[in-house]
Amino acid sequence: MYEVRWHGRGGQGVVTSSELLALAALREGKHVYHAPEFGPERRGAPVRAYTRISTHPIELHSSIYTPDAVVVIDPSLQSEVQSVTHGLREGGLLVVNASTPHEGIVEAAKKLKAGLWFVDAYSIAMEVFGRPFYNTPMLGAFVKASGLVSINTVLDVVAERFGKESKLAESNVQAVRKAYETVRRL
Amino acid sequence: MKGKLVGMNGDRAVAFAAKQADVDVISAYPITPQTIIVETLAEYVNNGELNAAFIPVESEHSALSAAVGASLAGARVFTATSSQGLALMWEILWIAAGLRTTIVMAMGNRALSPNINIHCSHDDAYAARDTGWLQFFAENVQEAYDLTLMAFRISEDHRVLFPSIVNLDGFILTHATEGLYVLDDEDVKAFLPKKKPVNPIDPSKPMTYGPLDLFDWYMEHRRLQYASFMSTPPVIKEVFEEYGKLSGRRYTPVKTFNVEGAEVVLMVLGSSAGTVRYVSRKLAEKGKKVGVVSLTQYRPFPVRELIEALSGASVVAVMDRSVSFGSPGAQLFMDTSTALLKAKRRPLLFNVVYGLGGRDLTPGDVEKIVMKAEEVLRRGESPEEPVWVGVRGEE
Amino acid sequence: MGEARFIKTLKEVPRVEHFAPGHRLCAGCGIPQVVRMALKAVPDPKVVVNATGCLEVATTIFPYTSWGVPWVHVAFENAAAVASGIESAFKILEKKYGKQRPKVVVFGGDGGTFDIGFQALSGALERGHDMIYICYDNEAYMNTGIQRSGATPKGAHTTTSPAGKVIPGKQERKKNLIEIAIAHGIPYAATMNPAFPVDMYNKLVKAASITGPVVLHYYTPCPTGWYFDPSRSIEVARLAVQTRIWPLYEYENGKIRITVPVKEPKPIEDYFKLQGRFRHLLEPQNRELLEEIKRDVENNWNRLVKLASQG
Amino acid sequence: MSESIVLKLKTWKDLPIGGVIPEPSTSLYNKTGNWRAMTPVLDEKKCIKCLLCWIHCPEPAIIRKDDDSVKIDYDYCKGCGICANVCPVHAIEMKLGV
Repeated sequence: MYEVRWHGRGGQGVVTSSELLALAALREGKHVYHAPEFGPERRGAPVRAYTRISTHPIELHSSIYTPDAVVVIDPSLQSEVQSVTHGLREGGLLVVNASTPHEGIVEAAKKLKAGLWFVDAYSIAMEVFGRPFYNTPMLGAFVKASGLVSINTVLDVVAERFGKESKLAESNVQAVRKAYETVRRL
Repeated sequence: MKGKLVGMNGDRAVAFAAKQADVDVISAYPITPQTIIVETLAEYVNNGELNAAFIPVESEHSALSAAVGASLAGARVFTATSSQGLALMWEILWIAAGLRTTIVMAMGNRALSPNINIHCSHDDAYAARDTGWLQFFAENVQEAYDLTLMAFRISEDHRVLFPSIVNLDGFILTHATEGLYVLDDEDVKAFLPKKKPVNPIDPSKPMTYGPLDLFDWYMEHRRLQYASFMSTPPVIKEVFEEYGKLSGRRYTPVKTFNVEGAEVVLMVLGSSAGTVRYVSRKLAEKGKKVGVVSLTQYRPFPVRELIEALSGASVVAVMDRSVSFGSPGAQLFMDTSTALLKAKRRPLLFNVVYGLGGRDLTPGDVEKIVMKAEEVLRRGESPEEPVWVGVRGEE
Repeated sequence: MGEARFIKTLKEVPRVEHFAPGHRLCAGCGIPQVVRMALKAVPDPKVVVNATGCLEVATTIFPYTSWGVPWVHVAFENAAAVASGIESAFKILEKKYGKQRPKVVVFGGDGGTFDIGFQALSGALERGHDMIYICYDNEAYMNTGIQRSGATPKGAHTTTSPAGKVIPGKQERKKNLIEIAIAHGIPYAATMNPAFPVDMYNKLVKAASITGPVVLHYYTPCPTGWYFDPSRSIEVARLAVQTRIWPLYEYENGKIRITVPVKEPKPIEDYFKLQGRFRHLLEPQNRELLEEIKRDVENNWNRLVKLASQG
Repeated sequence: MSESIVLKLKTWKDLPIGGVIPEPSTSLYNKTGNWRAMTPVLDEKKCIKCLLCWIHCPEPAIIRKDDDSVKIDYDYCKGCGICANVCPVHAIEMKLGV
């Protein structure tokens, strides 16, 4: 079983990233559980989402406390090192939205022997959407960093999700691909 | 597994089932965490994917009232609610059942106020327990979908004619995406043909619905309703079996896991059943046997099946996602205790209160409950009050 | 059954009865007149929804029913919601399966309409369901034994607004149901009174011809709750109109029309002295309150006349 | 009406489901004429067939005949006296007993 925890802010599509990952894994024959963790938070509040992926049926319905991977969708949340790395398994994976990762994160990753990946999702989003939409680029980055699902499956799922407005589908596909291609391991 | 594998959250899965059931009338008022259900159905209707009347009522009280009217008129009717909405409907719950409507209602289980909370408790489900509605609990998104379809079939069966509630845990299932197999429309159609209403409103056969009963007939009407309600389990079983043949997914009123030879058994409702079973598997790897019993059918309470499931245990921890103030235990505990009075051999029973208002039930919590059960067994005595798990201030 | 026609005399009122005797309403009750009329004026097929109240309890004591048409009671505060469900169901069943669609007629007392059922009524009017909502207003909760409601007129004695030594009856005004209903943008609304049966019949006929929500407000004399002799029900009702306390008017297509003009109103005292609920108002110490009520009645009438003249 | 539910009900097993009264107008079995203290008596010769008593009767216990003359149905008349009161020609008189 592989567990991913997503960190972002309300309105950034954190829940969508997590769900799209789950849907892609589902399509590749895996069992999945995706759940948002939110209360009445509005735009801007820190929110989390969980994705659980397994080759066996998933019965566990609790939150995720010891994730195999953490994805930080909002660059400003990098500095909340304690909160975002909490419970991350040793040798796990950290994927952050940054042109250069925050030193606290770098240090934490070292301590945990975690792979630290970073991508400049801000520039990608501004280029593709003209607005800071990070969720699909960070999904692309995670897919590359984890190798958990194939990029083609993810692109299909993303295209379908935004399919009603084909332009939106196109730009999201582009954003995923760009992030997939430019994400780097520190 | 028959059908198509898709990924949906619990709310959407329920809405999709209602659409496949080709409901005629949806009467509902939004309330978190159920809202996605009615939003999805409104979308289906407005996009022409579902030929139904969507009544956007001004309150839950009216939601159920309109549903009662529509059901009496002969329509297949669906609604959904949660928590405070259920509380506002409460008066009409009794009437919907007594008038023998066949409404199917999804309930995104949520804690009752105060303090106001939008997350999962089973307060709402329990509040409906005496009202004459059939009640089912889904453990995951697949079950939420399956049970919604089966609920229509069961409720509308002429040997039943009672409304149904399909419970799914707020957020944990309503907002959680899982893979599920959905049936082909054609299969659903065959399983669930057009509703054949009994005594529908018909100007050519005028009847009086919901008259006044004084002391001379009220009790006889209740006697009849009781007898009818208590005769529904064989039909439920029959529908479970038929659906099993159709879908490849077998349902039983009581679900058991590892109970054979287990001294310790944990009993639970809803999505927590999966979490408890997960822990039970882990413990089994370490050579410890812990049984898990959960209910798919909550009302009528499956007494006989439950006695059978629990008869081998030495101690049973009955887990309630609720509190009952001043009662000898929370609601599932009281039901279970009473049911076991009819058993030849009774295990030690104690009550666990957990997960209120969405408090997560972690695998660690479950292990604590197992340890507590072992302690009860050692002492040979149950604690007088429920054991609170996962709350600050208790070990 | 075809369209009902407007009438000029009582001879033209259809003989058919869908409301049977043997019910347990009080001797002299003013409710059945509107029920009989509505069931005659609204063409078949039709279905009746009834809120909890005098009419409901007294006409359907199991196994005895006075109703010759389908009749549904669910609870007190939700008649308009139940009717919404029935109407919507028949609409879709007609569309999907060609089932015949009956007209939905709702009866609610003033408690079930002005107060506890107000929200459900407002919702149904806003959603535009095709129904005739008839409020039989006996100006208090008579079913539970004469407690004040939002429809109880100023000055009236009820058991929860007693004519006491310090506070002489209800101090607040009656809600204006018709204007509240009109504010929802409904197509038709009207007041009715049993002493004017031809006017009542024609309003019911018009209501039945209209698609959409209609609100009819029916004056319901109550010998038990108003403390008058049962034989004088119609007399009391007539006086309510003749004193301008209960103006008979209708609202249609944005226009108000007074259907029974009252050129020279009778003294309000004539109306009050017939009824025990108002008799204390004629005592000297309550003169001020009486004058206030008279002013209210006059202002309301003048306002209506002005609205009607605006055409 | 010989098979009316009113006559058939013995135990709870005889009840129709849902608490309905499955046939119309069964209150005809409930003769409210025994509520009556005062009795309206009609002088047919005085009747002008105006139908006011018919329209205002709350039961209804005034039978409208083909020629619009009327008859009082004492099985159901509760003796409220509205008919006597509304009659423009005083053709109906309220009498004690009868």
